[in-house]
Amino acid sequence: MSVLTKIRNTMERSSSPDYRSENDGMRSYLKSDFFRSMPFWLPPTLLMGLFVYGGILWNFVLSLTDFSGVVRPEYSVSNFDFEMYFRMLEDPSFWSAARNTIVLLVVFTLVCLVVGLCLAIIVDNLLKGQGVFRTVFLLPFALSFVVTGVFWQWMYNPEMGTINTLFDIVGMGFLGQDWLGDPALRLWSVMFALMWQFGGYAMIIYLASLRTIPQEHYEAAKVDGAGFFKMYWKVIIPQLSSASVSIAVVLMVFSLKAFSWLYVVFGSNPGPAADILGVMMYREAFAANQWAYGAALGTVLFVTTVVILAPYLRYQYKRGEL
Amino acid sequence: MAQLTFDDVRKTFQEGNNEIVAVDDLNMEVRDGEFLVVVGPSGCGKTTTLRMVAGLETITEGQIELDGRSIRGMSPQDRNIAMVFQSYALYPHMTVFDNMAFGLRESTDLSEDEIDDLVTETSEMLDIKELLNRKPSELSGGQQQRVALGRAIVRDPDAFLMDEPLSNLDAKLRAEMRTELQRLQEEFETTTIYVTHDQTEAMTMGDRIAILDHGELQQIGTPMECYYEPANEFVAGFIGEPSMNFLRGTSDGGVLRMEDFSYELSQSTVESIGSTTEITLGVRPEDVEVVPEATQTNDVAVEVDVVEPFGKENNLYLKPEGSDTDDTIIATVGGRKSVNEGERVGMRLPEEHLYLFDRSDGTAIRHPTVEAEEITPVAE
Amino acid sequence: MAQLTFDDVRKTFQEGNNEIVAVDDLNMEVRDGEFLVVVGPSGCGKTTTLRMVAGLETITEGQIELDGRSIRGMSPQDRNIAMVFQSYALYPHMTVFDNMAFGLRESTDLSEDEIDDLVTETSEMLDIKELLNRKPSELSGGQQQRVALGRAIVRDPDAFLMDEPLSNLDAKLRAEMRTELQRLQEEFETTTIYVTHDQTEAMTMGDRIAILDHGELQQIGTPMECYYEPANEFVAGFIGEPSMNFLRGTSDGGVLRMEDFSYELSQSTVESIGSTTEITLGVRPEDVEVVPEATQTNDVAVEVDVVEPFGKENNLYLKPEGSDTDDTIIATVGGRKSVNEGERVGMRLPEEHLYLFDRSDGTAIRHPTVEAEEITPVAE
Amino acid sequence: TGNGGSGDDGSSGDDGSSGDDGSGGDDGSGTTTLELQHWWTDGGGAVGMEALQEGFQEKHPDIEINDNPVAGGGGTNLQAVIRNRVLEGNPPSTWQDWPGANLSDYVEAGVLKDIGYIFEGDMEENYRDGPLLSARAGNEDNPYVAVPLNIHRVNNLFWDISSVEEAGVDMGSISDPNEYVEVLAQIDDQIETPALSLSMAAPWTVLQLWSSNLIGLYDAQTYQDFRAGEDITSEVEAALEVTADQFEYVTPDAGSVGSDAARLKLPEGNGVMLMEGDWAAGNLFAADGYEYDEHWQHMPYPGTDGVYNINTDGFPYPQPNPTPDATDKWMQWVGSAEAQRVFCDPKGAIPCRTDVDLSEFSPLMQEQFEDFQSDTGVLTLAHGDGVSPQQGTSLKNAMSRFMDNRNVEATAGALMDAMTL
Amino acid sequence: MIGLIASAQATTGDLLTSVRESLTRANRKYTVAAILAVLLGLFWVSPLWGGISTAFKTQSAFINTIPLSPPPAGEVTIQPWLRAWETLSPSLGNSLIFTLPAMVFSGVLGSLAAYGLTMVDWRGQVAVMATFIVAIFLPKQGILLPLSRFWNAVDLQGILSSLGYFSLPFAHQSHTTLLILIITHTAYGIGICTLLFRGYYLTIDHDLVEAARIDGAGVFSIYRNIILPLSYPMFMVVFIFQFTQIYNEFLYALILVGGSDPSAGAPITLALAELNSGFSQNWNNQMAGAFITAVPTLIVYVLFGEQFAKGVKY
Ligand SMILES: Nc1ncnc2c1ncn2[C@@H]1O[C@H](COP(=O)(O)OP(=O)(O)OP(=O)(O)O)[C@@H](O)[C@H]1O
Ligand SMILES: Nc1ncnc2c1ncn2[C@@H]1O[C@H](COP(=O)(O)OP(=O)(O)OP(=O)(O)O)[C@@H](O)[C@H]1O
Ligand SMILES: [Mg+2]
Ligand SMILES: [Mg+2]
Repeated sequence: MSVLTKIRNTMERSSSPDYRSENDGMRSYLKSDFFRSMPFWLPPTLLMGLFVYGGILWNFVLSLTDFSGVVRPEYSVSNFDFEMYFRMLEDPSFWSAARNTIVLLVVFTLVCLVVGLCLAIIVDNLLKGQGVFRTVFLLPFALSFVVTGVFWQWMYNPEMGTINTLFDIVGMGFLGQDWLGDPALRLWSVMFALMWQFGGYAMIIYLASLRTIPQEHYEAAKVDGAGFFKMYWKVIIPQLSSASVSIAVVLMVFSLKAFSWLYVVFGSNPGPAADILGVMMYREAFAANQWAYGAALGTVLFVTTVVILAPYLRYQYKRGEL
Repeated sequence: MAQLTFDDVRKTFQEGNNEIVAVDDLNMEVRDGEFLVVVGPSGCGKTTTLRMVAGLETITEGQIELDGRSIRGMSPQDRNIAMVFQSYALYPHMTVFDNMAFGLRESTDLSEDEIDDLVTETSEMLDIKELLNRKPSELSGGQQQRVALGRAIVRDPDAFLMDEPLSNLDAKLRAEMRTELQRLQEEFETTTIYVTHDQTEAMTMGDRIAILDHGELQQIGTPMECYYEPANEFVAGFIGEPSMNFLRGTSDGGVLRMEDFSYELSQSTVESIGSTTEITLGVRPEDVEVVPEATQTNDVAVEVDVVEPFGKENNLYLKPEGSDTDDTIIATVGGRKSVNEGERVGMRLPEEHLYLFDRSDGTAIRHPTVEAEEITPVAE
Repeated sequence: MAQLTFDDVRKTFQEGNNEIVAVDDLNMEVRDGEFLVVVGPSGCGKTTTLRMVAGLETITEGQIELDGRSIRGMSPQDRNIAMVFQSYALYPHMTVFDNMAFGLRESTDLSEDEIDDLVTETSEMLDIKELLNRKPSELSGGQQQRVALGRAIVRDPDAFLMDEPLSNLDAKLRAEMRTELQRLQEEFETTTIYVTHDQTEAMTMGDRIAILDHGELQQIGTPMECYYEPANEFVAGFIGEPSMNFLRGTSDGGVLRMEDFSYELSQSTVESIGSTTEITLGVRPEDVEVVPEATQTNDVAVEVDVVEPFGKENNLYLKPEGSDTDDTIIATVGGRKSVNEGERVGMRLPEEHLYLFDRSDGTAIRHPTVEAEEITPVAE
Repeated sequence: TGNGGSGDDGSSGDDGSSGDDGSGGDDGSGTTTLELQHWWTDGGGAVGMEALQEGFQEKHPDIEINDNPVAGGGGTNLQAVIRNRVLEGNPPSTWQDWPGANLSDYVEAGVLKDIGYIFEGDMEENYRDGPLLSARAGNEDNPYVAVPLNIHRVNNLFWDISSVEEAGVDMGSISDPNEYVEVLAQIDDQIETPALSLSMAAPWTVLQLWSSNLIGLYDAQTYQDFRAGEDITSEVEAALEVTADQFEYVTPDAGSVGSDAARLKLPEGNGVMLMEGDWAAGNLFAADGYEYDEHWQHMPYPGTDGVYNINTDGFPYPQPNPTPDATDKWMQWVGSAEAQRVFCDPKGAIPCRTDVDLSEFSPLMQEQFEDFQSDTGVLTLAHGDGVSPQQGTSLKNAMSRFMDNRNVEATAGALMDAMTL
Repeated sequence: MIGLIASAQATTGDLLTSVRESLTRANRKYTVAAILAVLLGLFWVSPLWGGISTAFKTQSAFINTIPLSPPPAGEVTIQPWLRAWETLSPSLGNSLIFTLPAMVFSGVLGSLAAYGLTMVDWRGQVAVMATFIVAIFLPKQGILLPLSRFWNAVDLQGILSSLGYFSLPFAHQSHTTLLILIITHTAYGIGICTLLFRGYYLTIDHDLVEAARIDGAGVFSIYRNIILPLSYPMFMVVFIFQFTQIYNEFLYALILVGGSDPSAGAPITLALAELNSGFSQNWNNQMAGAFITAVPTLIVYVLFGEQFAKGVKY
């Protein structure tokens, strides 16, 4: 009883909440979720918007001019045209770069998902050392493209490189290839290296997602008579779909960044077999002094990715996760 | 310290193009210091009602008044109401002390010393003083529950709202905490609304029970009223475990004709029925008598379909002889009453224990007429 | 269709340097077609036992035999045993149909048509035919439970294992599914091991109950045996709700001396005690009689501490007068018996209802002596 | 040494509108900081650059040098930085670049200063015509805007003597690229060592090979016609075909080795022939135990005797200039015989001036220098002297497609289209 | 005697059973997984290992040994490391100076934005969120020019000096550039940070926020007292992610710093390019340089990889 009295007494001394009228229009506006949340999201949105969308818009305007990179462009509507976009249509470099970009975006993402999934399943089934292997597979993710580019140039070196040397050692030297030199292999070699770098990322997300699948699902499948592979293929993997989607999105971001890797390994002209829009854009802008053309390429690249992204956004929205 | 009035309260949710009515024209009063238990089937609007009181949900129509002042449009932090969540919602990164102190720090201008005093004393009362420096994750379910209570109590709110606070505990702990909660509420006399769907909690804890269905209030009354004088068929069926047996019948003069048998009613009962013909007869399992053979009027020859032994009692599922439906009538008999499945016995429904409902709208037209037996002599 | 034998089965887990004994020397037989309910407090090894049968856990020592063949070392998919999980473990990405068909596809070589037939039939029986094309997330809890059952049934396994299959359902649904399960098991006569910690389920569903504690089998017998003839104090306390009242006493000639009162025993009882002096007296709440006043020998004057009304009955917490402990004795009386907290009444413990236990090891030394009352005349 | 120090600060006034932004602190403070950007961070270039800077500091101790290299990307990184800085009106004092047509965009934009006053007299007299043209950004009508520093010859052939002897080849007898291909075939036939060391990782090496083939098959005039954008389809195609023929003899890793690694194939014993600019001599000289004239030899690329395919390095003069005074002094220094002597020797190039003391230079460089005196100079396509950036990029694009698809017809079209840009 | 034999038989029977058991599918699975993990793990580290052993080899050992073999005795050299360290060390500080603040700012702003867009029920949030997600896919080559033009127009140097910054004892001219890098990286990092935080906040029990509201806390207090402390695991993830992304970034630094002069604020990635551009491609130096550059990120991963793994949520 004394506690009760004490609480009551203490509380009485403290200021009791004052009841406000409810029909104060301004006040209820100030209380609206929109207004209350604004201080949190508005400043980041403005900062991001200025740099990202400001930049993209500017880039788009540039693509309408014929700015070469040395003489300041003239921003007047009368000068604007879509010439650069038409030029793109006739440029074989554009088409090969565009094709490679899409291939990279799609194939690399898929390959990486599969590899990440396999790694995750393997690590998940380890009795010991899960942490160690998780770190090992994730390590390359920490490295810069500048670094991994150098590593892989080295791995792929047809004479001294690790890969061909390994083939030699196991007596399968005939499998050795000029991995980066052969146009037929070049893009695949690039993707393989990127897979090495980002497989670990896919793995770690898959692992997290595997952990959310109740143990009972594995056991139910076992009791139902499914073997190891059937269990994964039919019961577990289908449940990873939402993780796959989100990993795919991040991987696509990385595949866009593959610019740096290609640039380190091949310089600004990787050849039609491995050229991508990002590299081409850079080459046109800085090596060829064709800024407006580069800008047009940039716009196309951005729009393309947004188009590819749209289904994801819709999917997330429908799942209520957007 | 506060009286809550619900005045034609209505709450709808917009779901796509559909309007979902969660609470419909709710009128009730929670008296100062009362412990009101709200029960009802899942989705009947219990949680929504609580959330409107707390200010977590806007009120679509009507008013909720706290001590006569409308709290509509007031933000939760201005209402001085405490809520205990089903999930406890303890702040996982704060110690028990900080969990309890948080509300005081946020909504009062007490000094840190005063807060310290209050929290310590409250924790003593709840027997969680040694836990003050632990994190919620280091507590057992029952301890977490206590902390959640403590967090509410320490603020001395005008009203407590509790949404199935015990449902995450196991049976033993639940029984313990039930007693604890009752004790505390009696001590504090703070107006409390308590949502549950546990029969035991509903019957034993509340001063009164409010039964909701489809967002509508069906009855509000003491546990005994709800049990023995249910307002309608829904309440009668909802309160009590096993559920009341319901038999559809037609009143035909002094006789109630059921599908499988007839029942002759006494004059007083016939009067209470009046002109209603479509009747539902209700009888609680513990009131069904099982006799060796159907000998008296109104006795029914039945076959024991299933026996559910509980030790202290058995539930018998009785099937009137010649019945061609699967419907059975449940009778609860003593645990040592030996009866086997398939046996033929007599079933007796004592008229003084019968409930009758108007089938058209479910309202009760007759309650049992037996009086309570006193254990001790009336004059003490 | 199968008989399961546990032969000195032992299961230990290695946790760091500790060896946790989950199941200890378990010997029991589950008869062909029997419904065995396994109960026991949390952590007593129920789940582990089931999982060893299913092949999800290796057996540390001993043998489990299915129809005389040891299944030790056999992989789960070779055992033809179906398991129903507490969480149902329905595959969320498959339709109900595929969930049910999965086991058939994996472990039999039935054609798709045959599978289709089987699934459809089973689903009809379980009343979930309309749900076959839905995903589990679109089902209610009860429906999910049915699908989980269907998935097990459709494979026509040698044995069903069920680990608290109803614990995620609300009370009403649980009661419904309980009956359903019983009906199905009777129909199929498949050997079933059913784990629960719900008293009602334990008492009503099983042909026999096995009670485990700390990995050891305490008793295995019919529900009535376990209730009326518990092997030891643990079983006596575990089965029955509210729990049996236990009173510590010392046998002194013909008198049992408890803390607050003495109890004179009859000759036959004294004989059954023999030389044991440290005794625990047990009496079930429903056997405690409450009388207006303590008048007879062995009556105890008590005060009613708390009354818990449940409608059909009241639980009274009785405190012997002059007792200085907080211990109370629970008595269950009829719902219409009117009694108030604080009243003084008499408590009578009929000797024929008493249980006596040897306090040194908890074994029962005397069970109630009352016979079952027959409802129908013995000669039918 | 540079004696024409007449042009002083005042001349910066002629850049009109932009004037002196003064942020570099040219006047006023005691010391001036000259910001130099370049990509010579390794090899002979780095040594030469160091010597160049040391020489300058000796002469002008009051001027501090801010050495701010931008390495990587085969110079593209530096290009990117410079383009951007020039556009911002914030260029460094000067930077390393390929003079010639490579600078034409800058000239057009008016961001390079007319530095005729620096060339007047001494430099104009002693510089060869080729570099002087490059100093005018490849066009006689332009003013001088950059000071070329050194000259590389692009059309060279290096070979490993012992391999050649083993294969029984007489190098002196090769008079044009077709015969050269036959020789490659013979080597391929006779010995294990791959006949041709060629880096095909980036298109510029193949571009310079093709342009040498064009000269070798025809003459300097054909090359100039190509540069002028004339339609010489059959010649271009013929040169492409020869180039494609040569691809048959390249080392197995040609597609991925860098140009430097390709050069090292000779001392490593993994390649016999190398068509490269004379900077490659630097790598060969540097190889341990691999001596000129004993282990390896050099001659102008078959059929290109008498033609000097010029690639120069130099320093453009941006305006507005953060340090006009100091930049003037740097330009004068770079244009001096002394500077070119200290730089060109380690760099493995010949100077742009005729009056440089070459006694310490390698015999090979001395030979090159002699050739240069008599040869027809043509400006390179694979680097900067002969093409604008856009042209150069397009040529390389075309060539990189060619490496992948060997489509002679399409490539010829693309090459000639590039020169009309 | 017979009993003995019987029990011996029983024992061997038990033994056989247990051997058979250990070879059941369940156990085979672990063995296969372990073997695969080791093989793949070796492959995964082989580029790193090859790099590291190369960096310790003399030129002749480099030519004469296979890449994966460790340097033979007597042919070990630390020369490449010295050379690489000499080139890289002056820039390492710059990298850290802008990476750490940019990492913190982008993380905090992302967390704020995600909170604002998640915890409050406002319909427009989906649209705002979409702009954040789309922003993640910005091709950075495309905005290099606008970016440098922007920073040219904003005279940060002037602003700083008018604020008197350069009279502070620790001030340095390069700080302008570093500040530019901080702001730039922050701005471009907000998108991914917001996305990551939002995914996390959606999983936080909404009851907590409601409990806090009832306890009398306003939006700011809820963020400060409830959300922020709960975000700790996600901050670990975001920080690690951002640290590697920003630290490893090359293009913005190239354009905004415009040179590899450490005193002008050049980060380590620009210095590394210097090592890689050699006339004679010197693998030893390059590998050593690659490792030195990677050291901070590797340390971060090895130390905090566990938290990263725990915190990630898709
Ligand atoms: N945010 C919401 N949006 C749409 N419908 C809602 C929302 N919250 C509740 N509802 C609907 O309102 C009705 C009442 O829900 P409420 O949560 O109050 O039920 P309840 O009685 O608490 O049920 P339970 O016993 O399952 O907790 C339900 O039909 C529910 O679907
Ligand atoms: N994988 C395991 N590793 C270590 N100990 C375990 C493991 N599984 C179970 N145990 C231990 O074995 C004992 C028995 O556990 P089990 O799960 O069988 O109990 P249970 O009777 O099913 O309990 P509950 O009613 O809580 O489900 C417990 O002490 C438990 O901690
Ligand atoms: Mg609810
Ligand atoms: Mg269990």
